[in-house]
Amino acid sequence: MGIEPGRLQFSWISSAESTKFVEVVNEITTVIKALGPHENFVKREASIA
Amino acid sequence: MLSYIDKIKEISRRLLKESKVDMVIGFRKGTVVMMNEPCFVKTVADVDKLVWDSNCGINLANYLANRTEKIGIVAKGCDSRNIVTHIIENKIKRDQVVIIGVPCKGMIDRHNIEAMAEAEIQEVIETDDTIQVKGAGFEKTLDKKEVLQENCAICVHRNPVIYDELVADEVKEQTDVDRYEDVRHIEALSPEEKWDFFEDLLSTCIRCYGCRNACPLCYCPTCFVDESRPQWVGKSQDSTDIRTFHFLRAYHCAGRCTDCGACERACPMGIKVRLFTKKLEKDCLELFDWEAGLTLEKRPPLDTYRPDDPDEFIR
Amino acid sequence: MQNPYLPYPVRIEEIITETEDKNLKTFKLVFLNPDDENKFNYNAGQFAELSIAGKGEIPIGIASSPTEKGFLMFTVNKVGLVTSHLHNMKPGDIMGVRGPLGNWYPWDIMEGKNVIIIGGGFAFTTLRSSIIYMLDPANRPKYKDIHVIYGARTPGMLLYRDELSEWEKRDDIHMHITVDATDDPNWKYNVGFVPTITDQKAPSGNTDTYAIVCGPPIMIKFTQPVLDKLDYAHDHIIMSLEMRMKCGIGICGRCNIGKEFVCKDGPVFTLDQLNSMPKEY
Amino acid sequence: MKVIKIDKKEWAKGLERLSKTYQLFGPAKHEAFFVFKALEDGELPDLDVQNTRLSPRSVIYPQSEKMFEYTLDEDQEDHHILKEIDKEYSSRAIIGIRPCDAKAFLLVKRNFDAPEYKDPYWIKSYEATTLVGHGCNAPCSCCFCTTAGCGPFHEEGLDILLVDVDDTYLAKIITEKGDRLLAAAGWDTKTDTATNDPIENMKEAAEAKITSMVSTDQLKDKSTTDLFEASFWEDVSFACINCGTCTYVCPTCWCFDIQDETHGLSGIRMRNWDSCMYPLFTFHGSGHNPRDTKTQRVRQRFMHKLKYYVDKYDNGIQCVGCGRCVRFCPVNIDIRRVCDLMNSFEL
Repeated sequence: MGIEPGRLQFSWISSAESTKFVEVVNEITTVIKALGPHENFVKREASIA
Repeated sequence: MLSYIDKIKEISRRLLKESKVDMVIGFRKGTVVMMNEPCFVKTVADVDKLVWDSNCGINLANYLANRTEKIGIVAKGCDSRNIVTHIIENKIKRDQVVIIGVPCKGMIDRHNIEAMAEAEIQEVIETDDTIQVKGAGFEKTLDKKEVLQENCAICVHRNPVIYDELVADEVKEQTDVDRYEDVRHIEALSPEEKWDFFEDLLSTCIRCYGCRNACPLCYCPTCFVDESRPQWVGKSQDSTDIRTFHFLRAYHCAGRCTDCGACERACPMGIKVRLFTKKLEKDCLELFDWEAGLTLEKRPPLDTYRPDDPDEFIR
Repeated sequence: MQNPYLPYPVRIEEIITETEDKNLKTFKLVFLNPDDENKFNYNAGQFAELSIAGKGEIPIGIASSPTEKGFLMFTVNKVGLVTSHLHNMKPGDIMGVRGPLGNWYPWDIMEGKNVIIIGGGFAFTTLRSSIIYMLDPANRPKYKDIHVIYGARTPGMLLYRDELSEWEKRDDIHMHITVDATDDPNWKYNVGFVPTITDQKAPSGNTDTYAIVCGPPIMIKFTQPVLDKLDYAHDHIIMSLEMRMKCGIGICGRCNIGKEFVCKDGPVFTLDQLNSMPKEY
Repeated sequence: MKVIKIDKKEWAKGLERLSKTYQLFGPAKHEAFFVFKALEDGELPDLDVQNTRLSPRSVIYPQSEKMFEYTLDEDQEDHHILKEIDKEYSSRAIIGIRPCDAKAFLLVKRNFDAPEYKDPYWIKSYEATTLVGHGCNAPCSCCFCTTAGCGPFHEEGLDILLVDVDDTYLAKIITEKGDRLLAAAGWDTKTDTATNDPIENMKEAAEAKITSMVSTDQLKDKSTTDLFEASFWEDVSFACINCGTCTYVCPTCWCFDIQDETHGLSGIRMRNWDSCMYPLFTFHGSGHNPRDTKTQRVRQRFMHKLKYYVDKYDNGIQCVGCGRCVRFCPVNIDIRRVCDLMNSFEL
C-alpha cells in the first residue's frame, strides 16, 4: 500500500532470548532511522473545507 | 442462461407450495436498464415476478446473515461460496437454506457498457451471447464475453460449489484466464508509486460505504469505522481516514473474499475497490493454497494454524 | 449573524455525586462572561447542549430553575463518550453550554390549574426545575394543587434527596416519593412502582388538572393506562422525550418523529400530539 | 425579465473577466462521468453534459466542513473554549448548474434558513453564490423533474438561465444577483434585444422529452400514521444495503453529524454529511435505537422526502426529480416506484 520495505518487520523471540531481542531491536531501529520518518500515514488536522 | 428462469420459478413454486421454505430470495426486473433488484417471494402467486439474466450481479448471500426463516436462495458460483462462508462463520445454518444453484456465465458490467455508448442507453436486449444496446440515434450489438464484469471475466468458479437444486447443467469452468494481472501491476510499483496509485484510486470516494454494505462479509454489528469508544477512524473526508477505511476493510476480508465483485459493482463513484481485496485473495492462494468458500470442511487460513504455514517473513 | 452552534463558555463550579451507584452527577456551571447568562433565558422543561472541546456535545435537560440565578445545573447519567469524560472533570474546568433549546412545559396554559408531576429515575431533572420554579414565592400563587410522584429503584438512587425532604415538610406541595424496593427500616415513604403509586395518590383528571410525565419508557408505558383510568384527557398529559441529537436546533435532521423534530418542536409534547405521530421513539 | 444574447465567441472572454471577481465552479469530465469542480484559470465549464454524478451541493455545503477551533493547552488563556474560524465567503458562481440542482437549494434553504434558527455557514455560502443555470435539452430517462415540481428549464432557484441556441447563448436574467454577474462578465448586452420566445419553445420541447413521471397529488391527504404503518415497506426495503449513496448523491438531502477532532493540543469541531440510512444516525447513548432496522430507515428516507416534508412546509416534495438516486442505487430501489406506492396507498 506504499509502506517501504523494512519499516514493518516481524520477529519471534522467546522470553529466554534476551540477546536476540536486543539484536533485533538494534537492527530494526537502525533500518528505520535510515528510512527516516514515514510521512504518508500521519494525520494532522483534517484537510477539509 | 436466459432459459434458467423457468427452472428457477418451477423450483421456487415447489419449495413454497410444499412449505419447504418461508421465502425465496431472488431478483425481480429492475426499473432501469441493466439492473435487477433483489427481492423475496413468499407466495406461489408472486413467483412470476422473479427474473434471471446477465444483470443479476448483486451477491444475494448478503441478504442471509442472521435471518431466522427457512430460505430458498438463488445462487451463482460466487453467491454459493459466500453462503459457505456464512455457514462456516455461523451467520446462517446449512439446514435453513435451500440453495437453488445457477451455473453462471458471468454478469455484465453496466458502467462499462454505459461508458462505451455514445449517448444514454434506453433499451437493452439480451440473447445468449450478445447484448444489444439502443439509445437516441444509435444501436450496438456487443459480444457478452467482452462486456463482463472484470471479476466475472476471470472467474474460475462459475458453478455453485454447494447447492440443493441446480437449474441447469454445469457450465465449463474457465482455465486459461489470468486472474491477477492487475495485482501484479501494483506489486511492481515502488512504495511511492503505490502510495500515489491508491491516493488517486480513492480520490473520488464519498464514504457512502456502498462497498462495505454490499459485501456479504461485512456483517459486523458495528463496523470499526463506526466505533466511537475508541474512535479508530476520523469521520471526515480527510484522505488518511478514507484510506484507513478501505485498507482495514480489505484486511478484514482476507481469506474470506470470493472476489464476487459486489463492492465494485455497488460503488456509485466507479472506484475499483476490488484492487484492495484482490491482493489479499492472491496472497491467500499463493501462501495457503486457499480459495474462500469452496468447502465446509476446512477452516479458513486466518482462523487456524498449521505447522507448515509460511513464516519466512518472521525473522 | 449569530452562530447558533457556538457554545457559551462556562466553568464547572461544583460537582455533586447524586446516587449510590455514582453514575449520576450534578454539575453546577457558571458563565465565564456574565452577559451570557442574560442571553441564556430559559424556561423549566428546556434543555441545552453541554459541549466539551475535543469530545463533542450532549443534550441534557436543565435541572436548575429560571428562578435560580447565577448558575446552571445539569444532572448527567454516565453512558457514552461525552458523559464519561464529563464525569471525570473537576471543579474549575472549562466547558461550554449551548442553548436554551427546545420547548418547555406549558406554564402559561397551566396557570390557575392543578399540576401533577410524575417522574421516575434520572429523568427527574427538568421536573426539579419545574418544582423549584412553581414553588418560587412569585409563582406559587399561579398554580393550584401541586402533586409530585417520584420514584427510583432504591432510596440511594433518588436525585436531590435533601431538597426532596425539604419539600416533604412543606404544606403547599404534596410529595409522594416511592422506591421499587428497600431494606432500609427507616424508610418512611412509599414502596411500589410509580404507576401503582400514581393510581393510589394522584387526584382524578379534570379540565383543571395537568399531568407532566417524565421517566423511562417502561414507566411511561404503565403509567399511561393509570392516567386513562383516572380520566386524564390526552391533551392534559404532558411528556418529555429523549432522542439522539446533534445540532439541537432542528437542522441536522436526525431526531425527527414524523415531521416534528424532538429538539426544536419538542422535547415536550402532549400525549394527544404523540398519538398522531408515528410510533418511532 | 431581460433576455440577452451572448455570442459563443465571447463566452470564454467573459468568463475570464468573471474569474477576476468570482470563484467559478462548473461541470467537467472526470474519467467516465461528470463532476462539479472549481474551474482553473482558463478552464471552461463543459456544458455538454448530462447530469453530473454528484450534485453541486458541496459547493455550498461541503461534505466535511470546519465549524470551530479550540486549544486544550491550559497555558493558553482561552483553553477549552470553542472559537469561530474566519471563513472565506467571497463571490462564487456555479456556471452550468442544472435547473433541478438549483431548485434543490431552495428546498434545502427551508431547513438551513428557518424562521427560528439560521445556519450561518450554509446561508453565507449560499448568499455568496450565483447560480447560472443551463437549460437541459437532453434529459435522461431517469429524470422525472416535470412531475417533481421542477423541469428542464425551471427558473426557480436560478439567477440566470442560459439556453444554448446555435452559436449563441441566450441568457435570461432572473435575479439581481444574476444581473450583477452579467455586468462583471462584461458581455455586450446592448446588441439586439433577444426575446423569450425561443426559450419558451425549447422549454416545451425539452419537457416533452421527459417520459418518466411520478404522482404526488394524494400525498398531502394521506394519514402519516397510516402510511407509516403501510405493509409495503418490507418489500420496498428488502434489497436495501443501507449505504449512503442515495442520500449523498441527492441534491436535497441535508443531514449532518457534528464531530470534534483533536491533534495534539489543538483541534476542530466540524460537521460531515450524515445519512439516515446509517444505523448510527439515531443510536442513543443508552443503546436504544428508534430506527434499528433497515426497513425503519428506508421508510424514514421516503417518508421524509414524500410526506413529512410535504406536511411541514406545504410546498411540494423534498425531491426535484434529478434521478440520481435511481441511477446510482446499487440495488435499484426506485423512488418513483415508492412515490407511486405512497400516493396510491389505501388502507
